[in-house]
Amino acid sequence: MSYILILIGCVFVNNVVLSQFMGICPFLGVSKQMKSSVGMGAAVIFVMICATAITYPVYRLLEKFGIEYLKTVAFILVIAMFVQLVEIVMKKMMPPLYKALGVYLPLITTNCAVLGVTIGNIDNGYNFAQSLTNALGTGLAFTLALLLFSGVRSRIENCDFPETFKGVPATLIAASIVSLSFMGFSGII
Amino acid sequence: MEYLVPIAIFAALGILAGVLLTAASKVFAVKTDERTEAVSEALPQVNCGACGFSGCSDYADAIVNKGAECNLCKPGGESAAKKIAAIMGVEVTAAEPEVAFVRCSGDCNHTPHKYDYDGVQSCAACNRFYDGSKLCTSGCLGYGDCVSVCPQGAISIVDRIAKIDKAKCIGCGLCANACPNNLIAVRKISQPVDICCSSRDVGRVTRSICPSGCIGCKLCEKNCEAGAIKVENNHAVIDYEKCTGCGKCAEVCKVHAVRKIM
Amino acid sequence: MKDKIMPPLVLTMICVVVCGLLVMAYNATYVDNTGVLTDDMKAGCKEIFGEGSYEIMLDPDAEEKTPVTFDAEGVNSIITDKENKTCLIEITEDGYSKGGLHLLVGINSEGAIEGIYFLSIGETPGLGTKVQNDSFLGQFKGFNTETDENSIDNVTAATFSSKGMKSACKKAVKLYDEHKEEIFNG
Amino acid sequence: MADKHSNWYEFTKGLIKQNPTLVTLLGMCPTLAVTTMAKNGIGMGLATTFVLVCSNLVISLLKNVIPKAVRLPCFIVVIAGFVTLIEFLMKGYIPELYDSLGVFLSLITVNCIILGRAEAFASKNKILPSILDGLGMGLGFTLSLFCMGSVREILGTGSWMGITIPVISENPMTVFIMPAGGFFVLGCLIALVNKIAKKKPPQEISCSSCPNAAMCKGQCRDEKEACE
Repeated sequence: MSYILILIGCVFVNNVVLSQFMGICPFLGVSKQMKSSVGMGAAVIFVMICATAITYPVYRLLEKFGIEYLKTVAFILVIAMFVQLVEIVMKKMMPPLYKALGVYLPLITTNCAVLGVTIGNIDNGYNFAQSLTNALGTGLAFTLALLLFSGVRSRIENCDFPETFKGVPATLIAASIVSLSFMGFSGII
Repeated sequence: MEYLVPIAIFAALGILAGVLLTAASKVFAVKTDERTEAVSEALPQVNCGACGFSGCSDYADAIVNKGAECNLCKPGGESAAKKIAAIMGVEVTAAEPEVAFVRCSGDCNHTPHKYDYDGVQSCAACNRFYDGSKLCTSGCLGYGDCVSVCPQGAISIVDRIAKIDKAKCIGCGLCANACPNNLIAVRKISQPVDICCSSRDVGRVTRSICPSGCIGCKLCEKNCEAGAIKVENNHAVIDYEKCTGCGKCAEVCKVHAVRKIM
Repeated sequence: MKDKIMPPLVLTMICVVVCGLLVMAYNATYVDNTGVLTDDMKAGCKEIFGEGSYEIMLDPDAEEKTPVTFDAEGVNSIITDKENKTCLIEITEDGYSKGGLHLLVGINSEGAIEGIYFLSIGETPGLGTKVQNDSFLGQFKGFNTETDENSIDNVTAATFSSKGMKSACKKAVKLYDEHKEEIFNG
Repeated sequence: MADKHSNWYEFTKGLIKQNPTLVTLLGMCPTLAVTTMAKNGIGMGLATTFVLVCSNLVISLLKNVIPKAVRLPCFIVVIAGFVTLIEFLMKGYIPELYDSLGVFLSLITVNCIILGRAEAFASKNKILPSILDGLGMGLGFTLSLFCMGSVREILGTGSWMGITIPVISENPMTVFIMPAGGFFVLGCLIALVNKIAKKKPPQEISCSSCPNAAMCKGQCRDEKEACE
């Protein structure tokens, strides 16, 4: 499949947050402000691409010895190691960048979308270039949903909700409407 | 034995991860002075910015490296100041704890409303609309901008006016800069008297709007021996250095704008 | 020095122990059923064609049991019943989710579909799983190479799953048509 | 965190008071994705409970052995080990549940509840409280998944655990099976819990239940949002 098709497929058709339901925990937690959403989005894209780059050879190694069933443990170990490594290096090399993005890095290890992408690459049988595009697409989709949502959310804070619906319930209902609109894209691929 | 191969692979992965992480944490160790760590442990991590630095870690860094004062942390108060002084080995004058106070008493049975406000539920928004929904343009609007900002949840809206619970308030001052009419003043706990009004209108106008507003009649100024209280542009102002805490002004004030707080 | 050695050692020890346990568990639970007529498949054959002596077509020259698939895409194995000339094709097809439809397509002697049995379904429960109701499966009876697939109307709100089902049946019928002789006297 | 709570409190707090999905808002991904049917909800809930209890047990056993530098990888490898174990068991013995859960079974490893409880609780307390806490949290999670699953199944397909409900099954609202329905039902459920608990809605999620509190040390608080 051409790469553009994968990209469009990831961002619009099955958006990782709105229709595949991955990465909702950070999505609800961080999308309160535009600034933190941009930070989180950039960090997620970076980690997703590098995680795919690392897990691809690891999977080939597992496949050669016929133990694919251990892929979950291997993947998550590699991802956790990578995220912690990036955090240490960033703390030393780029303190200002660490101040802005650093706090979101540990959140990414527990982000379902990252592991979801790596396993998705394996299930769809993508080759190396295709899985990188898939990772980029999913990262963009996550950031798009996050930005879209921080806008919606800052509006929600101000308008008058019944007491029990304030805060997260209102956000979830807004999310359901946005995901309804995203379903409109489902036919194009 | 087909156990061997997976175990070998995973052992290699484990060693790789372990070595990389420990090496990285050694090589890229940021030389944080362990005192900064200890000081930031002592701080209450409220990140309110009352000390003038952006958050507790910044303040801890300033104390250790730039020699900032140890008692600037209002929420931490005495305990934090003592602990930091112990860590830094510096003698510290204990800063007196400060508490926020709303200088307005125009609740809904005092001040009538100009219009029914049904827009965005925030004082800042309401204030932009003909200077607030209350007749008194510099009074408390009661839509809780300060409530949503307060990290300790010390403020509550009681019949459309903000009330601050002195026990919970840590004096961080976040509510003071959230209030569009700047009604909230962070003042030392020991000050006995305060003015529960901030309107600068002329006496005749204030009397028509709010029964407990300060009309600038200078009664308090005449009766205060220490001369601590003065009326400047129709509004009583207290100079706390001179104030002896006798409370004469509170008794004399006919409209109860000046009140005993203790 | 101690805190230089301990972390990698502990991490490796945990990885090794976890991996050892998992390999043991895997060998205990994994049963290799390639080229074996599992009783789930037998139940399927009986449901479509009733009693009969079914066996899986195995590649004669390969040493351990690799089922004959004429390397048609998605086909796992072919089961034949020599007496009454019927054949069932085990096929995996993607519906809405990857490899969601795992079916047994029963083809009678005239080359038309007699019935379909679901070995497993990974479609969205409640939506995709509705392709299993008889109202939809009934339309496939008598489906052969000539029938135009648009004559079968999809299940509402499960377009992907219905399309997957149709393409699976088309593949099965086409495969049967091309390799009919080899299947029965091979 | 090792204050002297009775064991019974450890167990019950996970059920309602600190229900992982509806109160502390953790583990949202499986809650939305898998609850198209009540049966799947229970399946996923029990699988998560099994992993949660075992990983809490092992982590509270190893808590003094694991050095600080490699704490997160060790926790995650232990959790991933148990998840793969439950994957084998399910694939072997309950294959159709294994198929319908799909990729989300292996995504339990990154489920925020498990790492959250491991980091916030198991690594600081003794074994018995950790197990009870894991059990409580797991059952609370299963409870909320079951409610979500039944609401979505009844409204979405007009059947419940196999029993078809006469009126709704003629014209079911299939939107509830779709992702949009998931968000909506979860939002209403959380609002309902707020109503029942009659407390302020969970604006501020305390650091105690956040899986990364130890590392972030409250830094993310300076932007005044939940440290999720």
